[in-house]
Amino acid sequence: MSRADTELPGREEGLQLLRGMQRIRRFEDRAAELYSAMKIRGFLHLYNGQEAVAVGVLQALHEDDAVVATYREHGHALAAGLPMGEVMAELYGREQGSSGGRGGSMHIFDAEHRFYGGQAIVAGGLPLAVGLALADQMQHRPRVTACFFGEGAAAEGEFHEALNLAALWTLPVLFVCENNLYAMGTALGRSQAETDIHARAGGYGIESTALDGMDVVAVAAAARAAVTGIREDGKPRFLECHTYRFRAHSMFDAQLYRPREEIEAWKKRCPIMGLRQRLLAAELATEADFAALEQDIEAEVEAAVAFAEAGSWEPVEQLASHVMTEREA
Amino acid sequence: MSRADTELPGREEGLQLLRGMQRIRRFEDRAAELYSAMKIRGFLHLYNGQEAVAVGVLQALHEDDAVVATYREHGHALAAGLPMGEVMAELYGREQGSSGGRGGSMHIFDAEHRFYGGQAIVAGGLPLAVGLALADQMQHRPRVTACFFGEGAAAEGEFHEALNLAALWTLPVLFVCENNLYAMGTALGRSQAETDIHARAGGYGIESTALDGMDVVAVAAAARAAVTGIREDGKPRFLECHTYRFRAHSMFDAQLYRPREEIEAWKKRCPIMGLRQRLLAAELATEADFAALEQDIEAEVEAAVAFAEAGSWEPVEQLASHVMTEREA
Amino acid sequence: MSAARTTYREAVRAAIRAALLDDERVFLMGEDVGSYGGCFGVSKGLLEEFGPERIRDTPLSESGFTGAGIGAALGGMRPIVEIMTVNFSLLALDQIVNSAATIRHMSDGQFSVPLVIRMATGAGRQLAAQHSHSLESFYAHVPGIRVVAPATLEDARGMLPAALADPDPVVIFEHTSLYNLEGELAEDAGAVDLDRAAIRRPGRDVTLVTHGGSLAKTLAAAATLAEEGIEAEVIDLRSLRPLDDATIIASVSRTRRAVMVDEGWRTMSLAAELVTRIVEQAFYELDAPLARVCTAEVPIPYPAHLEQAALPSADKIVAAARRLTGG
Amino acid sequence: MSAARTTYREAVRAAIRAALLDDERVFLMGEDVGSYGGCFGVSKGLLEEFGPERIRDTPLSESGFTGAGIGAALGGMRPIVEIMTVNFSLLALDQIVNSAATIRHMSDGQFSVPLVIRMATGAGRQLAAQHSHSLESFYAHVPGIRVVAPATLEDARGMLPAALADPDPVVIFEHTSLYNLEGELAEDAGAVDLDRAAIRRPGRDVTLVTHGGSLAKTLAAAATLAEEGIEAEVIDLRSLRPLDDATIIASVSRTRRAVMVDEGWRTMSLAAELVTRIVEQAFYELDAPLARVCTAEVPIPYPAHLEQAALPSADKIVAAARRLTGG
Ligand SMILES: Cc1ncc(C[n+]2csc(CCOP(=O)(O)OP(=O)(O)O)c2C)c(N)n1
Ligand SMILES: Cc1ncc(C[n+]2csc(CCOP(=O)(O)OP(=O)(O)O)c2C)c(N)n1
Ligand SMILES: [Mg+2]
Ligand SMILES: [Mg+2]
Repeated sequence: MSRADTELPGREEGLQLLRGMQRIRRFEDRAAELYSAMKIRGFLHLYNGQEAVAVGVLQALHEDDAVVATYREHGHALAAGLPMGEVMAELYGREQGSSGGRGGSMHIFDAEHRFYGGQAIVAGGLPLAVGLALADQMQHRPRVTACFFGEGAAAEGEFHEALNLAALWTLPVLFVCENNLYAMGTALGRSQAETDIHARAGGYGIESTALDGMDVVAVAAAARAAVTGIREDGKPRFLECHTYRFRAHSMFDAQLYRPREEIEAWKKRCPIMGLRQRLLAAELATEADFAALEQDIEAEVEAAVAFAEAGSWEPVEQLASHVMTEREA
Repeated sequence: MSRADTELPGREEGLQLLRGMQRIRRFEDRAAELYSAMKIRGFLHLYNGQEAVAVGVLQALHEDDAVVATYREHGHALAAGLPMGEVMAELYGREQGSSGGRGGSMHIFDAEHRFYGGQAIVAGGLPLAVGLALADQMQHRPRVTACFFGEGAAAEGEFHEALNLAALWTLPVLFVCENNLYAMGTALGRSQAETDIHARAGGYGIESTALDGMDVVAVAAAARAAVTGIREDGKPRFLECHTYRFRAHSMFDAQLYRPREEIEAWKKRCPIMGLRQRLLAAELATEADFAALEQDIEAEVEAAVAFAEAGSWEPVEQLASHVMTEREA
Repeated sequence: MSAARTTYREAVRAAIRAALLDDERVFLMGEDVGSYGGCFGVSKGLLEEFGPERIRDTPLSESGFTGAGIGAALGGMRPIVEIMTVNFSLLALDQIVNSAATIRHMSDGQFSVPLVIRMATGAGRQLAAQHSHSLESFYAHVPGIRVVAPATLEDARGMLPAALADPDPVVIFEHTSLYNLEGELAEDAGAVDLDRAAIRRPGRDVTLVTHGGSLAKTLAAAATLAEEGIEAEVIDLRSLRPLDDATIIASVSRTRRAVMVDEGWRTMSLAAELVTRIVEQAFYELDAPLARVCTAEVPIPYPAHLEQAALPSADKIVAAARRLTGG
Repeated sequence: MSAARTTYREAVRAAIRAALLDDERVFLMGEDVGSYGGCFGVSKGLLEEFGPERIRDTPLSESGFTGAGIGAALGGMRPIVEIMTVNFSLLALDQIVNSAATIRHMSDGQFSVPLVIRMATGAGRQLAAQHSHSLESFYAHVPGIRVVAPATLEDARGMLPAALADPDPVVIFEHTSLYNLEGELAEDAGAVDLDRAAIRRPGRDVTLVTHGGSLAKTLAAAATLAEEGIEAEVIDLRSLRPLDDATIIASVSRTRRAVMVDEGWRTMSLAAELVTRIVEQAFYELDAPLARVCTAEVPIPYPAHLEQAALPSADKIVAAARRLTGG
């Protein structure tokens, strides 16, 4: 699907999508700096380049729908509506973080937003999503569970088991494969016999679509159609979003596994730049709009950093709390 | 494919195929009696009804090809050429058994025949077969590894992982799915979203064929074609054989999960009766031939039982031997 | 209250049935729990009574459906996941260790996983190397889950409702040798506590600590020892995680000697943990070294004589207790 | 012979490289061992030198490629399977426990599985609950496999060739904290024995038993104790299965006190097995209870202060040793 095929939304929605992506981009640029400043530790997997997927998909969900994501989930968390300050505080490991600081970058959880992680075992989240959808089905709740994962995950046995269960039991799961062409340093062609992943989904009888994951408008449209379909017939849907991460797998990696030109070529397809250009061309927005939006976001990000900085450390005495539910004596 | 489509082989080969199936049938009928007589213990999974698959496929292999089978592997062991006495002794648990009596019915191994079990974890044998084929490929040996499993196994993650690896690395594996419609008591339609299992294989880019697994001539032809293909291009092949087990999953089960009429209908398609009728109709063999063959087999089976009966028990002192390779002091 | 003759199998079934009747969030899912009636016949008849939604046959995909159980628990259901046997549970171990056991802690208590996993365990039926494991120690090693092992009819009936009432994941191990156990069970039998070990036989000379399928062997050993004048106290752990240190330590402090009986392989066994806790907490009370009777460190062989040689037995327990008591 | 400055990472790489040069049946396979150079940089450069057949990147499918390694070993190759970390190895555990560990025994010695599995283990890098396990005890529980843990440059270089020469499956645990360890290594360093524990520091007052990533902490603790006049003997187990009882028992029989240091969770830990063996074999030599310093029984939290509070440390070892020595 080429970009021209997707119909540009109106000004408001266009700016809304732009804001969603820009928030993630700016948040993560700042997170990368803070990592270098050693404010953030552990693994930090950036979403840079893939923002259109989280933003496009999650705008299609309702408030009581659920999300299961991976270790590369800052974008999903922000797009799902988690407060930015709490997400940043989580990256810092502060008590005020989304998971009380215990999970860090890879394990963002938020009950209020039905955000079920932050699952860092590749493909491990797919069965959870199936189960969440099963619970909705059995409790007759017309909800959708969106489950994000990379193309690398599609080689794992759990991918197969989860897709089979979702199709067999007619469960309302929206599977979203973010095909960024690499699993760490392993190129798709060296990990999958069939590189057309959405065709795999078809093999389970799941309706699936492949689309340009750099085009937020296309993603939004496809996600809306998929979610509408799920709400109508309760059946799972599968989206394969072709995308690319502009940065390393985790904070540092020499990226010897891919040519610099490839990265540069994909950067030209930046989802944020792309949408800006289209909004300008369609005269739906001006540079001044963008500047205002950026200023807003800048302020939000700095407030998030300040919130994280001001956060507290969980007392060591609480180390063992929440291992099991505290019971009355 | 209807039976009429498969060209009947000549008298000699026809009788050979019949003998192969009849040996298995008679061996297992006897094993069932011996189970009731408590000579055989543990689990005993009979192959009754599926004989055409093992016999048809294994006649296509060469001596140095390898076989990986499941817990329902008496048929494969016999068709692969393991001495019947040793197989029976294994069921008894005698030292003279194929695996020295240690494995019993579910774990028949034979190095001479490159028979790698008797793997009793469902789908667990598929990755082993992939590895055996990888070893052949890396050592430039033009061999094939045949891997048998049930349709139930196709839901396991390892099925997916193994098929992907075999296709991705172009490995000489012949995957043989014995689709007998049930995994214990679970009917295919309640375990697989896509019940056309050979189509799954296609999803990995593996050439696959579905065929009548009750027709040994059809199986033999398909296996020969597949094995020839593998030897030519080194690529894996996949056969889905539609078949049926006439008896319970293991020795006893009430079989409440399937209607008696279904069993009876399938029994009418008995691969042994079917071949006999065709050989008679084509005047390639006579009732007298069959009687002679049965007498032969009867003698072979009784000799196998006598061999097993005469076998010895491994001394308890050897319990820990072969846990690890014995090393020189 | 009156009691009725029943079996362990029926007691487990009664527990599942009562839970299904009590709470519509409860459902049973696993391989062949439905039309087959459960591979050990535990769920026979439940499909007819509760239908395929709540007695849910799954495809062969241990990781997938265990993970789905975790997800369903997160989504407000109270799933009972049946993994046929511990042997196949290795395929689901990632989901149990990395998801079920961690989500509550790493989400800072926002989510909990009220999931019950039942599985059969143990050897003794000549099922050979891949079907005879006792891997309770793997599960009991992992913080974030509870592990219990009903060894009696009361516990077969009562541990399941207690586990379902627990907000955290609970793994229940049912030893295959127990399903045919017969006895009396009170008609109003219901939930039992999950926390305390039980003294199944009081004694003063030596403590025998065991659980699950080894309880009967241990009681048999105690009876033999009694004939020789050695009065053994038999503790049934009941809960394998957490362990009830208090009951164990109190007993050993009285008897000053103890033998651990555990069908797991010897090295890194549950038995080793028990020995260690006694040493840590009651070293100066001990009159003799502690002993353990475990399974020989071999894959379990098929022939009966070799299998029995590998497993704990009343004789081996008696011999170990005699050695400690100087008999 | 001369020695050269090197790192643990380079020593492992040198070992792999030498094995590839020595024996054409050897190949390395795992996720990102090729173009990425290994997730810890261990195999950097090897793809270029040996090509993609022998430095084989695999899809994300731990069970599949570990099983393929078992099959390749059965087929006459000498595979080195790299599972990125022990955390993901749970997905392959079925293949290791049910296939690799059983095939020799259940085939009555007809087949053996000369497979080497390397995996990184351990916490300490703020990777949180799903990426910080130390599950050595799971593997060391299983008959039919050998388990080793190189803690020094010599062992990083020497255990791999020894493991490849071994006809049975060997699992090698490399603690992530060790990869950057620097030191001198003899230029002709090669295979080492896999059987014996090593005394890394002699002492007479207390024995500290440890392995892998905890060795440095334990040696640091010993140095602190020495300042207080307590001379600790430090044993590096090296082999976790089988355990070298002789070395441990001889040491404890001299020092009469022992502390086990082990990054696994406390309950059902390797440490418990060590305590138990000492009690079984040297009870009457002991002057004090035995102690263990393990990881707190929690999923590992992300923040450094909480993570460090959960893990063994030199301070905790010192405190445990002091308690035993009445300090
Ligand atoms: C089961 C498992 N194996 C390996 C890893 C290590 N690992 C983390 S991310 C990753 C690559 C995943 O690639 P993909 O699914 O394409 O997602 P992406 O990182 O591209 O978003 C790997 C191998 C893991 N976390 N879990
Ligand atoms: C991983 C695993 N799960 C469950 C079982 C128990 N089990 C043994 S055979 C079987 C059914 C397998 O069905 P299928 O693959 O169709 O083979 P069939 O028995 O029909 O030949 C089951 C569930 C097992 N052995 N391994
Ligand atoms: Mg990717
Ligand atoms: Mg079947």
